[in-house]
Amino acid sequence: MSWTPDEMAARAALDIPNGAYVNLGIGMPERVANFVPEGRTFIYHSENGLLGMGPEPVETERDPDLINAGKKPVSLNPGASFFHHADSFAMIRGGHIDYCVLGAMQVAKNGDLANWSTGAKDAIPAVGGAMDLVAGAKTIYVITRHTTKDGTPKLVDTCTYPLTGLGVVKRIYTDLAVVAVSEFGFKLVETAPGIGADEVQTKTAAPLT
Amino acid sequence: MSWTPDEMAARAALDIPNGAYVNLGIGMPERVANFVPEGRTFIYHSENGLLGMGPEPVETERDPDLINAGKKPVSLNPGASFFHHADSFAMIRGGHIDYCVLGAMQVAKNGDLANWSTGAKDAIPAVGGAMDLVAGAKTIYVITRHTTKDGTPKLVDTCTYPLTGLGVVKRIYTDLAVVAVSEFGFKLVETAPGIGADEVQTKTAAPLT
Amino acid sequence: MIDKTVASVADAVADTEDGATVAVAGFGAAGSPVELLHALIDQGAKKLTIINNNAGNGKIGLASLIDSGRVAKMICSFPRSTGSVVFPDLYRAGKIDLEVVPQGTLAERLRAAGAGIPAFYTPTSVGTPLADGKETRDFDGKAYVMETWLHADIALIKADVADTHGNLIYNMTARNFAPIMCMAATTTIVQAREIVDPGSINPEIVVTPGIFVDRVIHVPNPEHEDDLLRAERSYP
Amino acid sequence: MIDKTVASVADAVADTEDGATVAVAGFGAAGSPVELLHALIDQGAKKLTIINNNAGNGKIGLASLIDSGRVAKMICSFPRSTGSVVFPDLYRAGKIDLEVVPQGTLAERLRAAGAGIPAFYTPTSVGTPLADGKETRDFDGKAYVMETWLHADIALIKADVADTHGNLIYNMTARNFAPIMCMAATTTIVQAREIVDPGSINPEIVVTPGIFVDRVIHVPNPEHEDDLLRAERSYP
Repeated sequence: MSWTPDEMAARAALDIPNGAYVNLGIGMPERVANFVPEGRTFIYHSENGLLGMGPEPVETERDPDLINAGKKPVSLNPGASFFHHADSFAMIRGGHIDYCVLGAMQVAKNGDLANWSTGAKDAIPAVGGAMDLVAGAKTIYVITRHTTKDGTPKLVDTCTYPLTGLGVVKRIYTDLAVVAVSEFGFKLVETAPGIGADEVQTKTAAPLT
Repeated sequence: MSWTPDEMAARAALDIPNGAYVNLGIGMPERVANFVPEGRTFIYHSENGLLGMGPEPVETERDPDLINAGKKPVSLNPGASFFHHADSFAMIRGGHIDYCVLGAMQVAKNGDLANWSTGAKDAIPAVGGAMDLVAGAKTIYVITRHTTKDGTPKLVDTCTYPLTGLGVVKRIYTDLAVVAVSEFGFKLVETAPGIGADEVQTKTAAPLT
Repeated sequence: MIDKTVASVADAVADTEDGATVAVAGFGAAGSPVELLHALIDQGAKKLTIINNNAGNGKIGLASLIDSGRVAKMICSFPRSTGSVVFPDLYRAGKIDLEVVPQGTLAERLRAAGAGIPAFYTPTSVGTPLADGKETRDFDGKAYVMETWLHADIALIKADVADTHGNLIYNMTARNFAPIMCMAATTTIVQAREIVDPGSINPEIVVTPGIFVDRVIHVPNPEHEDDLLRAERSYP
Repeated sequence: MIDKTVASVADAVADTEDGATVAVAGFGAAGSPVELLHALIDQGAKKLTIINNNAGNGKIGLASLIDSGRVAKMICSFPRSTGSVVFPDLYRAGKIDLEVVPQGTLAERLRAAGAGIPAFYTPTSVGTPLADGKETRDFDGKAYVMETWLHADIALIKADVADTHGNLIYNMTARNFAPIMCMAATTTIVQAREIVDPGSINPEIVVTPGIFVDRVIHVPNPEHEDDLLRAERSYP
């Protein structure tokens, strides 16, 4: 039985230590905050200028000036701070963010990541902070379904989409497995209950060791 | 009759408009703050991280954590702000300081300034913020005696001391005269009462027009 | 006596010239200087280059300025967003130029302009299409891309409280790009919810020192772009 | 639960290694982390490289560390000062290295290290002896010098108030180099006059966010270098 998005997020959270400064990408990565293991505290960074970000507040406590990088209303945890964009990306580029969890279109066996553009001719190019995060955060994790909806592998030999960063991804948490990126390529760390290594390999477009 | 240091400072202050952001070097330039013309307000920047610096307070109101770039106790004017050193020098390097008034060892006819080192072999090199100020402030004025104590001209054809900056000085306020630096060299703007242009030229090691 | 206050948003933007580069603060709706943007629409300057993280939402504020055909070029990191229709249509029709810059590089280029740094090296975008044509260089065995400063002629800023010297504080994440845009612009124009006398803001908590601010306008009840979007308002 | 507090200044600097690069906050006496410096003297690490705007005053704090013969190199902008005797004597005797850096370049190099910028261009020092041997380059027809980032292994910082997450505020001009040294160091060690719970410092007025801080030590009545100098004290 493959993992649900919540289970994928929970599995990723297990690999983040107490006290880590964490930046969560928009979408599935945001769920990681719901599964912080007992006894650990993560401090969340939002690239629009907030450290110590808390969960989405109830409707009545929302403030349109207190939002995250996904432009959704958030709250403040004790110990929060505000700062401007250059300082926020100094935190990122300067290697002060311990973990960044992102979505992906493709991850290559050497850790190359493509997650900002399909390269389609009529697409409006839009990168946001993705390239800064992968270039700067100490450890990059990816949460993604193992394949696209039509079954095309997202873990590939070489990315065909435009890259976000070179050799940046350390681990990939999918609905089928946890895959590490090593100097020898993809390494199968763990599979979802009832999922065999063979099935994972079949759905991965590069060798798994 | 030559100008006193106070008169030199007062003359320089006349050439600074209302509302200017001003950085005053240590020593004679500091006196400019005592001669702000009626109806004008200058805002003083101190490179150690203070804008809106006020005068030296009375003994009982001194705080060792409230000092200027010369490490002397100062006070705060209304509208003051504190910031760190990188922001302070962003103000300087980024061209946000309107006027900087400095002392000089030598000024050349092309505006080159030497004011940080005699180049003596046993001297401990020490530059502080002088090179940043002359490279960054919009307008650089110099206040200095026209000659050294032994009569050697300080306004020269070419600086012999190590340079602080190239072509940076706009005007020089000495005990004898106000001298502008133009594309054609030194230009005599004004002389002290009873001082003739001939005397100023005699004591200047480059042509005055 | 120093007083940077200006009577109205119209007066504040009156001298905006055709072809000007305008840095517009805000990240999405937070910090968007709606009243100044609407004044700029009324003012009429054309062929503008706009620097903003996004490209406007709905049909108000920046999106409305773009919709009016007065923007020749956008410099931003993320011109797509759910409520953004104006920019995509013009872009696909070839009627507006776009320079996409990674968000942190955009921030650092503005800060560099404000700090007198003409160029710097960053690891961001190395090996990606956004580094095409840019100089790369190794430091300590790792590759970096050279990026250059990004100046603006004008910055339009929304602050929470200003004093008459232009010292500013902001409201929460509405701070975002404002402090570095104040630094990067030749003329920084600020709309503030409250204007106080110098000395009323604790010098320890000033976020933008007045040296980076040229004009301050009192807009006591600023419209929030978020509310306007929800109400599906448009301008003019 | 996150708690960066450490029991004592001795514990805080206990793992300092020989040959470490130590950024010491302070401009003259303001912001000098006297107790941490004295703990480092007691700790005994040798062959240190020290980054500080100056080179110590009298025979306490940084000057005392230098006097103990444990500093191999100073990186600073202004090693001369009226009360400074220790450094000049060692320097003239050829027993200590000196790298003189313009003050703004020193600040920017620290900030660059903290911000992941390996190099940048500055107009400061062009045409002077301090640009000798450095790469120069023209941008828009003007010459600039390339300068590189300056990392520290350890930063010793004096704050006014810290929370247990390491969020800091400072006292007036004692702020000076501290925020950028916090950013530039691998391990940032802070002595704070007061330590409070997270949430006690308004998020709008935090100067150094806790992400830049590793260890916080409570030093409730810090000695001010200015007072020690006036009293002609020495250490140890």
